[in-house]
Amino acid sequence: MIALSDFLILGALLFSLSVAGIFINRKNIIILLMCIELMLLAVNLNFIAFSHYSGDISGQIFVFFILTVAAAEAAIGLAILVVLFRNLHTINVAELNKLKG
Amino acid sequence: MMTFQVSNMSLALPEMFMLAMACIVLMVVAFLGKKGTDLVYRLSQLTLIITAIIIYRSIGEIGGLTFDGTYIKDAFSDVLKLAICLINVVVLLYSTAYLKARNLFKGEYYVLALFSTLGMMVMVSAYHFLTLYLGLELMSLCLYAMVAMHRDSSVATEAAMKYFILGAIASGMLLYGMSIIYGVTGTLSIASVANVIQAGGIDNTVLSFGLVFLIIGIGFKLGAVPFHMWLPDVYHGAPTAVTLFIATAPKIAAFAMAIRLLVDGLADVHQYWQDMLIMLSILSIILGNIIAIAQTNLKRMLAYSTISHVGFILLGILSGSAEGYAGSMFYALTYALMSLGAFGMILLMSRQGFEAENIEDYKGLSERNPWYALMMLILMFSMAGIPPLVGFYAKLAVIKSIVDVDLLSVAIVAVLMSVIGAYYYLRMIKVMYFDQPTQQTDLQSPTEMRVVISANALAVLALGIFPGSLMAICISVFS
Amino acid sequence: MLTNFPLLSLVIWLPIIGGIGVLLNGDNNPWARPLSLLIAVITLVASLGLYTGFDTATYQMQFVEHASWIAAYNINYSLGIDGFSMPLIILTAFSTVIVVVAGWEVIQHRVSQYMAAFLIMEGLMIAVFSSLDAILFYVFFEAMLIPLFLVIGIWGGPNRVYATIKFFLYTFFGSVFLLLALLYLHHVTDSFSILDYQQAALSMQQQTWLFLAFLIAFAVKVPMWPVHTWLPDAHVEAPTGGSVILAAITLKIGGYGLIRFALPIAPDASMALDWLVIGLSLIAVVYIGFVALAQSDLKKLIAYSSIAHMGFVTLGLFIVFRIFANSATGSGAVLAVEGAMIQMISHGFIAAAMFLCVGVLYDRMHTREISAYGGVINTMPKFAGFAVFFAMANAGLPGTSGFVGEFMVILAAFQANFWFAFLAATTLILGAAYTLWMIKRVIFGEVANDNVAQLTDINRREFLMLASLAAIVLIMGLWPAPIIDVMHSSVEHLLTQISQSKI
Amino acid sequence: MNQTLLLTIALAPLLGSIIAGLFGQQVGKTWSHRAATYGVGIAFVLSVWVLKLVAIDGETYNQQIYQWLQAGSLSLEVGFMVDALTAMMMVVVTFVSLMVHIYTIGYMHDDDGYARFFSYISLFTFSMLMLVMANNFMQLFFGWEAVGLVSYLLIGFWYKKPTAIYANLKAFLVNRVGDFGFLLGIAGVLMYAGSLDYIEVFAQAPAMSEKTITLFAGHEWSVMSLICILLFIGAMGKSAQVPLHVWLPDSMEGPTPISALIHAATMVTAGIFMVTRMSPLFEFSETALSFVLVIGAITALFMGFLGLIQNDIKRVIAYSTLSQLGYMTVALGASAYAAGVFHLMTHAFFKALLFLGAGSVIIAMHHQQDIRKMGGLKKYMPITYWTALIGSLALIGFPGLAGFFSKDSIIEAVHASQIAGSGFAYFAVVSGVFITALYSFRLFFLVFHGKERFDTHSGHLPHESPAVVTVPLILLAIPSVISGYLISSMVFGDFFGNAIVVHANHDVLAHHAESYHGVMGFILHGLTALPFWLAMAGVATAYYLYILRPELPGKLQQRFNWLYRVLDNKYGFDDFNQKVFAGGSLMIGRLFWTVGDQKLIDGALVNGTAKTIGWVSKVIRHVQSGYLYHYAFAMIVGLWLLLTYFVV
Repeated sequence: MIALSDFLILGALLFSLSVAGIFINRKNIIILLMCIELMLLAVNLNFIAFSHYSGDISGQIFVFFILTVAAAEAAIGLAILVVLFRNLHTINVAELNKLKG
Repeated sequence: MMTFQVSNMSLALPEMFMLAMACIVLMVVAFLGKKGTDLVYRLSQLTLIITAIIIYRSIGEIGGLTFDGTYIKDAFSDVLKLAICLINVVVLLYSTAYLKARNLFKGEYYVLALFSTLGMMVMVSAYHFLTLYLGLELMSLCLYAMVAMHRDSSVATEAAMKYFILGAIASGMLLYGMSIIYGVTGTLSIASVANVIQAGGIDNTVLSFGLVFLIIGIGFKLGAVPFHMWLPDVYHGAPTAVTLFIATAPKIAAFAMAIRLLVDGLADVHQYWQDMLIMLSILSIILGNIIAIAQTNLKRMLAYSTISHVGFILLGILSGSAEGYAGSMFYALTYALMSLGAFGMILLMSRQGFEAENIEDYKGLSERNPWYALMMLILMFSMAGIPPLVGFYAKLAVIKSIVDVDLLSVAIVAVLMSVIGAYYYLRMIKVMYFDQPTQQTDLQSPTEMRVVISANALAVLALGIFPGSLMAICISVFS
Repeated sequence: MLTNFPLLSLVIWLPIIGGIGVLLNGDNNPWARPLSLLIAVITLVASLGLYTGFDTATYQMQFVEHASWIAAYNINYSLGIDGFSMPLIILTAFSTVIVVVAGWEVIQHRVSQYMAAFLIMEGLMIAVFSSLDAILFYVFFEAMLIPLFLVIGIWGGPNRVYATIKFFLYTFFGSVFLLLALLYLHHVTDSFSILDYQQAALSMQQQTWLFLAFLIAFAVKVPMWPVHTWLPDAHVEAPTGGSVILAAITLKIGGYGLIRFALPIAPDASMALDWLVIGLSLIAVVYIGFVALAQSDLKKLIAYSSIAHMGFVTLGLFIVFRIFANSATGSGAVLAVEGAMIQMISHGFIAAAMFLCVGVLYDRMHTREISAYGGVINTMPKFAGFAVFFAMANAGLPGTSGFVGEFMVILAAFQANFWFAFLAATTLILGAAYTLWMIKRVIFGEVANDNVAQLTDINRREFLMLASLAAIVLIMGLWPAPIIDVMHSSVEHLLTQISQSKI
Repeated sequence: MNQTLLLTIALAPLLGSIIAGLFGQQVGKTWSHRAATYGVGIAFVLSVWVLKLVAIDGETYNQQIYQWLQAGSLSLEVGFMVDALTAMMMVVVTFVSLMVHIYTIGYMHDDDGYARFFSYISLFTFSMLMLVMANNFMQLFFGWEAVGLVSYLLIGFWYKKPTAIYANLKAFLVNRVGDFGFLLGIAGVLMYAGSLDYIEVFAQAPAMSEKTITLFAGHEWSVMSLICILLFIGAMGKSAQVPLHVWLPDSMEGPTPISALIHAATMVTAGIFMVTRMSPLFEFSETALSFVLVIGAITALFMGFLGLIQNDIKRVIAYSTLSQLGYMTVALGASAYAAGVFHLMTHAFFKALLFLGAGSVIIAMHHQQDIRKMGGLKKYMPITYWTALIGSLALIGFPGLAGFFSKDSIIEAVHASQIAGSGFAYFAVVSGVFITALYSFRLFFLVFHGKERFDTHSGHLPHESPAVVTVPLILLAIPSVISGYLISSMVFGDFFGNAIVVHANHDVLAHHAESYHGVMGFILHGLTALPFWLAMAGVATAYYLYILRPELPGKLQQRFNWLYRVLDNKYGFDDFNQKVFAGGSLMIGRLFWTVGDQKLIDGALVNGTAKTIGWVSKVIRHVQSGYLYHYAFAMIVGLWLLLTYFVV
């Protein structure tokens, strides 16, 4: 029998992983997008776990919405990415520093 | 035997109208394409105005929850929605000339603006984590797109990318927080969260753990230190018309979100989030004011000043008193009004191939156009919090609220920083009034914009002389 | 007179609205000058109504007006004057007339803006003196900075930007503490009425913090050493009118604030910390006296002498506790406070006159360097007469108003402590030294250079304004009683207020 | 005697001054001097009438005219008090002033500032009258400062002369040093007597004499001594007592009539008058009295020495004035107030006479003031010669002339006095007689006798001055001779009544009066006394040195060069003041300004803060590095902070 805490720990791990990915990665924006997806998935895991163990369905419904929104988010993210590449001819995070100070 | 029970749609009438109109406008854009833009512009304005009227007429009508308690209409939501709509009317009006001059005058801008506005309204009325999240995302996604709208500008796209990534992280964290609180309280409805907490018997550690993530989400949307990093770059990089849009109404929406989550939902653990907010607000006030001094770009300077103003808004919230919330609301509204004027002034001064976004560009403005210099003067002094301009009463209200809860040390830091902050507003005035003009070109903006921006600045003055009514409204909302 | 007539509101809003009117007239409008003069004069006449209608028998606020302003916070538009504020209001109205006349020909650049700034400032300053609501007071107190900031910055000298920003931030720095204090008092009394504040019972600790806040706020305005350094810069860079208003009114708001807030609201703290204020005041008299001696710039010299003279105001206000302690004669404390008040008013006239004199010279020679002058008397005998007269007044010669305040304060100071009087009295020597040495170098002697040789004596306008000031200074010196009589009851009341502990 | 009368006396000169001063151009020269002279004339006539009322009818007057201000229970008023002392002063002041007015008509005839000059001297007369007629300290101080002002204006009358405007600034500042003490004294009086009205204060005097004050921890001072010394410091300023005498010689930069009126006859004696007026207070403090005595003695002797080596005709007389003021002060110190005031009066006459005479000589010499370039003027200007002779004899105290009576009574008084320092004082005043005679007649012989050392090849020879100049000389010569005979009433009689209070234990005059048997007796006694022979010796020496052996002085100067230089540097007072006080305070001022204001407060505090904030801002703006992962990192840090601090 898997305890709620196991799910939560897994969720926490995924979440930390994604966060770590975001600021450790200095190369590629695509990876950032992935990390964001990962983060959302971690959240989803939490929701499902909670809703399952508390027997309340609304958490799982929330997850569906999150997935949908995540899709839209990814779409916009990639769109921006394309524009970015058109302008800078790179998707290297480290070169994304015109705006500063 | 199943019984259908239709929830009360009328309470969400403004949103519905807005949604319908947004779709129509979208169609127009889709079918008429470029040549329909003027129509789109008119339609959008019409939409916003009619929505505003609907909201206005619904004020005072009995409100309440609907859609299975996920959605609320109360005085708070009415006032803020009304403000959002009216502000966006002005925003669109200011932006148009600018967009035309840069051949950004496309339907997308208005469609996105409408949907984003819808998102804000949903946020304001959300009484459930889900609705809140949806409203937030609807608003944010539109904003990301708007920032990136100037496709050929590399800074704009860079800004968009930063905004998007960080925004996504923020909403991720917000969601994480929501999930935790859901786990603790077993409900997603703000009302029942409040009830559960009031009932007690829940694990406060985990609750405050989730609370931290909520705070981050709120802090990010408001732009509080250390979650402000996106703000200067986005304000700076985005086309000024978009900056104007981002800098005004969304702040009100974010404020609404903060109130919904912290006050409506988590009021009983006030002592937990108070300290967090104190940290955020103090950092914001200090950092915002100090870094703003070093700026030479007006948009960036205003971005940092925004950060410090956010700090003040948080002061009112963290006081935890109804008066404090009213103060913050007053602050948020008047701040939106002021930055509306300030960024509007940048749009007014900009023209074909020239962005009036460097402070030097305003040299000797009082010689070139004394009237608009005076308007800018009013706005700047108001932002600095000098009476008899509305900015002062905003600061007065929030500082009063924290003095009343005996947070004197916080108050002292706040006022001292506002002295430092006064410096860069004064420098702006110095540039306009005490320096000699370097360039000699008259304004090219359309008349209606000049009229409205004057009205805007004069409103700041008028509200400064008679702030009573607006303050009364804010107080009444929370009593 | 009809008591329900809102005379105070009239003298406040007439110049403000009039000023806006002048402003909207547009620049270089030929009517700007006469219109402004008209407004200023009407205001002055109206303000005299405050004197004639004033009841000297009571310490209660008079000409009271009350209207709700920000109901949500119970902030009211409540006005009223007593023996402290009334003379200062008339002083304000008078100085504004002088300023308008002084700027008549000199200001050729953005005339209506200039006049408007001063008219608006007049209204605001009068409002400061007559506000009975803390927030109302603060609003006007702060709002006043805006026109002054612009006046110095736009019509000022070469280094005007530094000076005006320094002035603004300095005073703003002080006043935020005032705001905190006022809000805290509201927290305690749940009212914004200054009179309620004065009734509030406060612990020693509360009083101490409040007192320090008030002290910072008003010490900057007075200005007291060591927060005085904005004044010389502001004076030097400001146009003549700006200097006149600065010296004549703005500084007085500091003293007035101490009388209205610090002393009655925190009497015990005032008593406990009077050594601080007395010390700073004596430093102001002696230290600044020496500093003034070393100045080579006319305006800087007069600015420093202003600081020294204002030292007598703060000294007079805060020796009363020691006098009570010694209580050699009951009249000592009254003497001190009234001396301080008289000193404020008289300094308003004398410093204004001195700055006008410098202005007269500056308009002709466009330099304020003492070394650039010499033997002015040869070419400007009339002017020299006035200059020497006002210099004597500045040096506190009996028969001029400058003497009265210093005399009273020194007499009182002796009753507090011999050494206070001793140090204060050094102004007899120092004041005479820097003023008359300046006169010697500027006015007397052979014609120093061709520029001086080409000077033309004062015209009718300048003669008029200097003569009117001279007359007032002389009358006040020979017969101060009428001015002092109006403040007796208020002073007595203040003394009873501060002599009973709040703890 | 009523208010109108006294007001007329005071205001008539003021009116004249205003007419001459403000409307000088309009009314023209003639009417300017007429207005002024009539004003003073009226004042003089009425003063004589007042004197008659006081002296013969024994009236006195003391009433307020108007209330200057009211502070609490304290009421400061402007009012007049007239008793014998006042009346005498009024007559002296108005008489000398009138003489000077008339004299001026001639002396200043072709000066640009003619009307201005008359306005000033009338204003002076007004101020002086306010001073002597005052019935309270406030008004006394008003007159005190007002005469100071006029003195300032008149010394700098020729405002183009650098020396003149230097001298008037110096005079004003040195007087201010005196007033500094004076004002503190007044403050003390108010504190301990609770009033500034003479009568009330004097009534309080016995009570005050009990009180003590602590100035330095552990040192109790007698309040009365403190107050009296403070008041006397004021007198030292006005009456040019060492070390505050330095302004008087320089004040000779002013026109000669001024030197006669202000810096010899009247203003400089204000201090003497004030102390006499305060005799009810001074009598209670022997400390103060001996302080007065010693200061006076020093002045009397050492200022006399300086007179010996001066070559400027006016400066010689100036130093003689200093020395004579010393005599008066000594008298005060010895509680012989009557004698002091008596000397004040006689001195006023003959010293004014001498100055006006000098002025007459200066006119004749075309404003040449160096006595080495004069000589033998006797035959050119007889009237001036004889009047000057009378003046000089009176000054050295030749029996029968005014100076004799006053000076002898002082010397006798000091001789009789018992208080500390009287021994030195006696030595000083006696040897002073010889010095006085020596410099007076050195001057006299050098100017009027011997061979003519002035250059005649400028054409016209010197000639007697016009009547407007000589008439005052004659009119002044008369009292210089006869006024001495008032001694029996003024010094040994009860002329002053209770205007002067002397305590029995040091009433030297009373003790002296026992041996007094009328004027003739006094003269005869004088002829046998030491001072007379010393005076004669002085005259003889002068005659020997400057008529018989004119080359000797030069030789002596060689021989006693060091002494000569000491005297020539006036004991170094001027250099000391110039370097230490003037230079020092300027240096302190610069120091405070540059270091205190500019470096510390402005530099470090104000601009320092601004700079620091600007610097911080420039530095921490780089936190906004522009790198996404830094931004994300910042959020993580925020998250971490919140988690660590706030998760309970």
